[in-house]
Amino acid sequence: ERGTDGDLKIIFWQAVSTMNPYLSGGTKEVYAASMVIEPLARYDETGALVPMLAAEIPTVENGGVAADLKSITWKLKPDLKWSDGTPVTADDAIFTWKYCTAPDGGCAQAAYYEGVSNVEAVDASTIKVSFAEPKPYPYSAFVGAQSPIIQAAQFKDCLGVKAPECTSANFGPIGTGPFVVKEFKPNDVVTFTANPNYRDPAKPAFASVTLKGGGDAASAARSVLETGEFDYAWNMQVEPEVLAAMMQAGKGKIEVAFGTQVERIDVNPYAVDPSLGDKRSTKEAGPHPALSDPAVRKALSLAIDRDIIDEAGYGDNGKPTCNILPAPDIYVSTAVDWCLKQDLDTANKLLDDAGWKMGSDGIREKNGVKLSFLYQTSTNSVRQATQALVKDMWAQIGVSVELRNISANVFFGGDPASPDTFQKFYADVQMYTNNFDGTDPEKYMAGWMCDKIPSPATGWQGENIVRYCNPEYDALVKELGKTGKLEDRAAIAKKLNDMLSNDVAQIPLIHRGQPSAVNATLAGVKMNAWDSELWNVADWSRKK
Amino acid sequence: MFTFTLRRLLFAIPTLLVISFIIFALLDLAPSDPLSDLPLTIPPEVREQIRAAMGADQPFVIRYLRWLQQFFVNEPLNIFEQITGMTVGDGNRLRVLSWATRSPVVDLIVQRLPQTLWVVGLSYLFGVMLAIPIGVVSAYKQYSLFDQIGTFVSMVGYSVPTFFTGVLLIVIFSSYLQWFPSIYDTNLVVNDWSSFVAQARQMFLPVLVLTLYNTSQISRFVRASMLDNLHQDYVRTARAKGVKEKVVLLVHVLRNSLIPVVTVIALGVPTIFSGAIITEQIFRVNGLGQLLITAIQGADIPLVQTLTFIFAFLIVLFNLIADVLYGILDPRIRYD
Amino acid sequence: MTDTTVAIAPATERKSSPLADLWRQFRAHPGGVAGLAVFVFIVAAVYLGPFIHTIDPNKIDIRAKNQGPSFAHPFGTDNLGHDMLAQVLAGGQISLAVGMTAMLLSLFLGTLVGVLAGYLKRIDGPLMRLTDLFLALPLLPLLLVIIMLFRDTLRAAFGPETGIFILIVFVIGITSWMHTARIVRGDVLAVKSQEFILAAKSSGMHEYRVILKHILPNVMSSIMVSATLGIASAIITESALSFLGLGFPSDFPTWGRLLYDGANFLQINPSRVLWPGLAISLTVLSVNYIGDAIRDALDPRMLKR
Amino acid sequence: MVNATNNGNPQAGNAVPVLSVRDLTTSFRVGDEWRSVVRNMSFDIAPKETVAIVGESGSGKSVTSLSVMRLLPKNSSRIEGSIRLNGRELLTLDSESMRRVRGNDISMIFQEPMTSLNPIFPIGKQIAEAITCHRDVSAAEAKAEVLHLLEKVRIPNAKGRFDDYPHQFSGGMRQRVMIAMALASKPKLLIADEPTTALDVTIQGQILDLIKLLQEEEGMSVLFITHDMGVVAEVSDRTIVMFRGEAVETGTTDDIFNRGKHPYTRALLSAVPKLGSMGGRERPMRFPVIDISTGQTTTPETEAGGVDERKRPLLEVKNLTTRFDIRSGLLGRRSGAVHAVENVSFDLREGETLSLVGESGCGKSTTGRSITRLVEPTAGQISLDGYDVVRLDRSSLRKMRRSIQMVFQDPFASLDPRMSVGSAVMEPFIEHGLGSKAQAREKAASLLERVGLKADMMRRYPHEFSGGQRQRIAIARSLMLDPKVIVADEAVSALDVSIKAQVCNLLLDLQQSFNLAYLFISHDMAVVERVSHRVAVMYLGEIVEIGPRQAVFENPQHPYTRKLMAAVPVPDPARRNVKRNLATDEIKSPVRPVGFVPPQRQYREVSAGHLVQV
Ligand SMILES: Nc1ncnc2c1ncn2[C@@H]1O[C@H](COP(=O)(O)OP(=O)(O)OP(=O)(O)O)[C@@H](O)[C@H]1O
Ligand SMILES: Nc1ncnc2c1ncn2[C@@H]1O[C@H](COP(=O)(O)OP(=O)(O)OP(=O)(O)O)[C@@H](O)[C@H]1O
Ligand SMILES: [Mg+2]
Ligand SMILES: [Mg+2]
Repeated sequence: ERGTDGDLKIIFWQAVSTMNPYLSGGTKEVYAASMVIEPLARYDETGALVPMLAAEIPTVENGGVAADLKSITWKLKPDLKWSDGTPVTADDAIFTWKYCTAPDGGCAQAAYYEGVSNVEAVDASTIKVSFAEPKPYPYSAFVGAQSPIIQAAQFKDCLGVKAPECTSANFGPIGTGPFVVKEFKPNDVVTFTANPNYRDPAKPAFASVTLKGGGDAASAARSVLETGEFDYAWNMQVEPEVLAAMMQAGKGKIEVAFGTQVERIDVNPYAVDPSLGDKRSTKEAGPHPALSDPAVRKALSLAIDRDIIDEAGYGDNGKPTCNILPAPDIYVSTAVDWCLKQDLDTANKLLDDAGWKMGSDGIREKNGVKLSFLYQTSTNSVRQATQALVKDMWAQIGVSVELRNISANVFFGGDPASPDTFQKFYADVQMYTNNFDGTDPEKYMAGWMCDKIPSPATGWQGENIVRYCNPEYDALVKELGKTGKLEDRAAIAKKLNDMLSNDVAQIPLIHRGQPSAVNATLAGVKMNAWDSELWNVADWSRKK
Repeated sequence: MFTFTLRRLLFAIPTLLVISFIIFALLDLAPSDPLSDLPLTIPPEVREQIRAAMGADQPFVIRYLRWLQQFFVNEPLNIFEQITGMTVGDGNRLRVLSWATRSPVVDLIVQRLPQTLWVVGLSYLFGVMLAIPIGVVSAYKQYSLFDQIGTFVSMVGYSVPTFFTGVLLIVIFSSYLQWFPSIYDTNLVVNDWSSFVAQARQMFLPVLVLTLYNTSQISRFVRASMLDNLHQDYVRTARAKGVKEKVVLLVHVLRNSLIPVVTVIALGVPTIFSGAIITEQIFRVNGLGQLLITAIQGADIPLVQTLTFIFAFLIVLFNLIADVLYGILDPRIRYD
Repeated sequence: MTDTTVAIAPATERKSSPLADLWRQFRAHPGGVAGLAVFVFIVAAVYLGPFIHTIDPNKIDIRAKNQGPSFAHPFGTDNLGHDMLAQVLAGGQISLAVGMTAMLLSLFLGTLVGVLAGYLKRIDGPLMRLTDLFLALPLLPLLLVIIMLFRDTLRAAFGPETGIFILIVFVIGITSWMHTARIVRGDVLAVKSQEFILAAKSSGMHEYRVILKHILPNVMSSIMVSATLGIASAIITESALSFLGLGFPSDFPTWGRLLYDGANFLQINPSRVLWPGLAISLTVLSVNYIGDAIRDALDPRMLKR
Repeated sequence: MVNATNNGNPQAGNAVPVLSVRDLTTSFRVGDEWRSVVRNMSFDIAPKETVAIVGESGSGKSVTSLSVMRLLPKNSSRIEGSIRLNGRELLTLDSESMRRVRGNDISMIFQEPMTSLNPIFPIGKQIAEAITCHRDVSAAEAKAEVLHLLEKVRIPNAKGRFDDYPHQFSGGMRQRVMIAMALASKPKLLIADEPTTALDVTIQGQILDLIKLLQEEEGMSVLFITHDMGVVAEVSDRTIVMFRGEAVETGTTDDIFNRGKHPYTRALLSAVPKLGSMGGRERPMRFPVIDISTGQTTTPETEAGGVDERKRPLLEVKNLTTRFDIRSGLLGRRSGAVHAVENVSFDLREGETLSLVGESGCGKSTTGRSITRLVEPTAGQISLDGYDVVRLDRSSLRKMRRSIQMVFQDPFASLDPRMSVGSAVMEPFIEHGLGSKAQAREKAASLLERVGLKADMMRRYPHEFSGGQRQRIAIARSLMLDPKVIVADEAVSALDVSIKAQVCNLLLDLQQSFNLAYLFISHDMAVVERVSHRVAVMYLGEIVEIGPRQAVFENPQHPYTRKLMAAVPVPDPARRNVKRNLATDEIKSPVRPVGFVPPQRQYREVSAGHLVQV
């Protein structure tokens, strides 16, 4: 029954800075907002679409998606009410679209509305989304936690440049979700109370939610697992043995959801010698003297013992992988598992055959070029441990490594003036994680196309950080864009994945899960990697 | 004295402007980026749009001038309006907005002030209150056991980093003994005895860590200053008058000794407002220190700029206050 | 008032040099002697220890991870199987070197600014306002800017470790000189008005020579105290930088980093925080005691005795 | 050792002594051993009697008085013997009873009026405290009493100054405040530990008068500690001479002065310059030197050298004016100036000593410093050994300074405490690049020997020397550059009498051997009379009288000169009860507003070279 289970205490060690996911694309903000505002449909824990505000998922079969794939029509559930009691209408959806696509609004989720040419109200509860081009996968706008519907009445004066000035709306959006914002302290704590107008009268079980932020992952884990002060802690990137030790207290445990996150090492195909100045790490710099050799790349991948890395840094929160595209299941390839097992002999042989001779200092070289690399990543204790392990493994095949770690807000910051961004890639190899939203990999796989290579000309923007360029691959991606049938799409995606792994464009290491700490007294938690982890917070309750 | 103060205040204005400019330039040069914690899934074009919406793509000078106007004109007017209820102009002014939260920076600061004052301020207060008696006794009984122990403890107090003591205390008192919470609840409103107890409990550990540090430092000053004064001629005079030993110590010597100490204490006050970054982080007090560090990490330039500027202002102000206090407390000093 | 009788008797035979004097006074301070002993022990252990305990600090033995103290690993191992003793020793070399050099730099800057401000009335105001500016500067963005601007140049010139070493020392140095400057300025103001300065000037000395030969030695005791406090705070600042993830490459252990990395393992393996924590605290503590003793030894009131 | 009780006390008759000290031995703990600094002192003080203790610095005078008050540090000192106040033993009293004795039965005034008052309390409050801590009186009553006391010690406008702070008073007034404080509870015994040493002659005269007067009014006994024989002669009924911790002679003041038996007493007295003792002489005179152990004169007084009047003056000063701006207001505009030196002209020849005398703050030091350009003169011409001093650039200024050197008042403060004496002496020579280090060392060694020190002392530090030795070192240093002129700014003021005599002799010797010219700055008229060829009297920055010493001292013309001479205590007990009737006015301030035009001064020539301002 609604409101009988008292206060739910959640801790996000990265604090929530706003409740409007359109103004901040940060995961923590999206998750927090998902308790309040909802999309038409979202993904469940298996990655399947489930209707939220929509009555059902439109498909070509049920006529919801036009046969030419150029529009999709959603029908709202009957009698939907905002938390302030006013009805939810198609106009709210239209407004949401306008809000996010208004010029100068800086909408963080604009990508979800890409290709949408129009949103119109067929009637008060029917929304038609039209696309400029046929969309084989039309579930983007208003789908998933990143693209929820906001109330037109509340945000009507907040279009475009005005968006950031609507502080009270941004901090306390009126929604349809199980909770409403009671008080918002940016970057500190958010308190919610149960939504009196929530569509399911029995839910939520909790009367209120306290969402605390700040600190670090380990102490957040401690507050759930050891002291029991909190019920749920998100994103427990902590060494597995530390978590195991905390769980001894018996107050809670770690739950993991596996999405599409892959920790990978990028191998730079271009020369990065600092003497090249601005040209380094671009096509103009020429090929990398060592890393452009496929044998070297392959040897590097083979020399890594992913099991050890997994054990040391991830435990149950990760699995060794050789795939860049590790999920959902239908996309998972098994063709590249040659790298799963460390094979130092083969790796050494590859290098020997390719003419890389072991030097007296234990470092291989050929024509005066040494296998000596700069290996950069962001500052994070698990990554540094991985770096140390990889360094040790590569040393066994005569590769020496200089480690560097860069503050995450610089590394991922993309400041064109900084030499340390991962886009610039002024290093031989670098390590980070990437993934994609939702379950459809098309956009993600397009990130390895030749024209997405960052360069000074594009202000170092572009998803193809590894600078992979293969016309065959580009052609295959284009084909994917034209394929509608799921099985065919999966086959192409696997092929793309295999190309990347076999060419060692990147070295996939670990398929990372999302670990969260859950108090033993909390029931109903279903970890979900495809949507907000709090997607079903309405169903959570206190164990009796 | 008055003209001295006024002159220093006038001189402070260009100083502060220069400081604000330098801080702004520094922040602008820094390679960290406000969008760095967004997921990589957000495509580059969208990032560009977000940047444009924040105004982060504007030239440096424009942003600086705009900040100046927002901070020195719009914000004070806004405060004025809130206090008096009047509207000046159309009341539609752009305030200094934080990039990360999109909310007015001043509101954020006001929100963070209470816990900072409670925890950092209180521990400073405790530090001062403990340090004075400790310093006095240590000096009066120089080389006694009390003095030796006091010296040792205070040296330990500021040689052990707070991130070490903090974590240690949490493990002992929160995890094993479960006496105190490890997480500070900023929403707690003290309105009755039990909430007061809760507040006291949650403040205990962070205040303990910081008080130890503050006491250590200030008591050293008090001791040194007392020792200087204990051997002055006027102390002998007072004794020769037949003044009671307690009065000699607590009125004659202490008053004189406190003059330099008070200025040292005044110079330390701005650090209260910069917060105790690491301690706040460990205990999740989420005060100004935590605000600053998250802002720096998130490259939230307007927020960092405003906070550091306020901090600089406090430094300059308390420097002045220290000088003026010196002049007030010590009648020998005349600034004119 | 002069004291004729004081010195006539004992001063006849003893040959004294400033250093011998200092040492004689220093020895009278038991805390200082103990501090010096501990400090010398730490320095010796850190620099000579690796010749006895020869395990490579970066050697990974994942099978032997998270071990408690044993004969092979007296301080146990960390979660990657690094030998903690070797790491603490190697970390000490860096931490001590950072502490010393950063202290020297900050001392140099602080003394320079303090002496100039105290000695030259004209630039006193501007220099003190500069001090205010530096007090207000946020350390982290500054560090990022400096790393961005100079890392590659320094790396090219000195190699990666020395390069980052110089950067860190530089950053700590230029952000920690302000207190020294304030104190030195006050002392210079006091010394400047004494007659022997006038005497030196009237004998036709260059001003800069007056500063070097008369002012500086007389403000030495507060400089020395700043110095000892400076080593301590530099070691702590370096560890705070490690705490914030800036600083040395991860395969370069420093005490601060070891402590930070170990903090999460406090309950699994307390020795991971115990040893680096103890090393930092003992160093800082011993240096503080040495500083106290030096100040007493340099105190002219003590000299008179 | 002479026992005090054996000597009759002409004034007190058989009355019970107020204070009776027997076999007082005071020791300090130095390291692990006890070192006695006062041994077997015994003396009595009868009611209304004034007893003086004299002796050189460090002879234990202060320790004796502090022992009586039991004000020595508790754990590092030990007092043995017996001290009785009106028959009550003080040494066995518990500390609370002793506290009640202090300030109530016995009061004390200290040497340093500058530091002996608590700087942050108003003086009224500090005096009142002396009353309230012994008697239960209301604040208003205490205040009334304080005002009465202030009037008694002749503080003008006592009411208005009740709430003033010590720094707002001049040294003399502060000392009067101290006296008021000491008198607050009408003590039976007043101990005055060198109450006038730090003061100017004229002020000293006032204070001495005041103490005498109050003693008569209140009927106190006084224990007066000093090293100034002139003061002793003036105030005391009986005198105790201390030497190295022991009382070597006790007797009536008249006996001590005229029939002193102990060699030390004789040595002490011989070293005391007597104003007017130079009558009829033209040239300076050395002091006689008496061997302390035997009491025999080893070196009789001899005349020093004269001056060759025909030579061109080494130093010519014309219309020298030095002012210090006073700035105030928001923009720091000039609001006035200290006219420290105003229109001063004089010259100085080889081998000549010109003394500058005058009370504190009249601009003597500033004149000396302006000549060496240590402060920038505002106007005037200075020519020194061919240099036009006012117009020199930096490097020639340095060269010029080789010709003129300074010796300062405080021998301790004028030597860098952290530099060995050898380096300090060698420094100027090396700085000017006059030769190698070895040469410098050689020269320094010979100079140190010349000033009566041993060359092997070069390694030592200033604190290891006595005051007189330090001043010799400072003199040796000033000679390193073979200067032609030496500015001796109060160079002997801080020294003990006998040492002062030695240093003066040294200066005269050096003058003769090197043909040095001295600008001798001093406020001590008696010493000035002894050492100078010519004298200039300064008042408020101006020279009011200048001329040959004989002329100025024997025929003072300007009223200020006369006042100055009258204030000097004469070490002759016969003149003990002569009152000076000095006005209690304060020294005038040389601060003038902006645009002040100093009046044009005219000088009248009294005799050859003797000019007086009209
Ligand atoms: N607290 C103390 N501890 C150790 N020795 C001391 C102490 N006070 C004084 N003395 C020593 O006692 C001796 C006598 O000192 P005292 O102050 O009585 O001399 P004085 O005759 O008053 O000299 P002055 O004329 O310089 O004041 C000196 O050698 C001095 O160094
Ligand atoms: N640097 C300065 N700035 C301002 N005023 C000064 C300065 N030096 C001296 N005076 C003032 O000039 C006047 C003359 O001072 P000076 O030191 O020459 O006197 P003096 O005759 O040497 O006195 P004393 O006998 O006390 O040494 C005094 O009023 C003094 O306060
Ligand atoms: Mg004395
Ligand atoms: Mg003078």
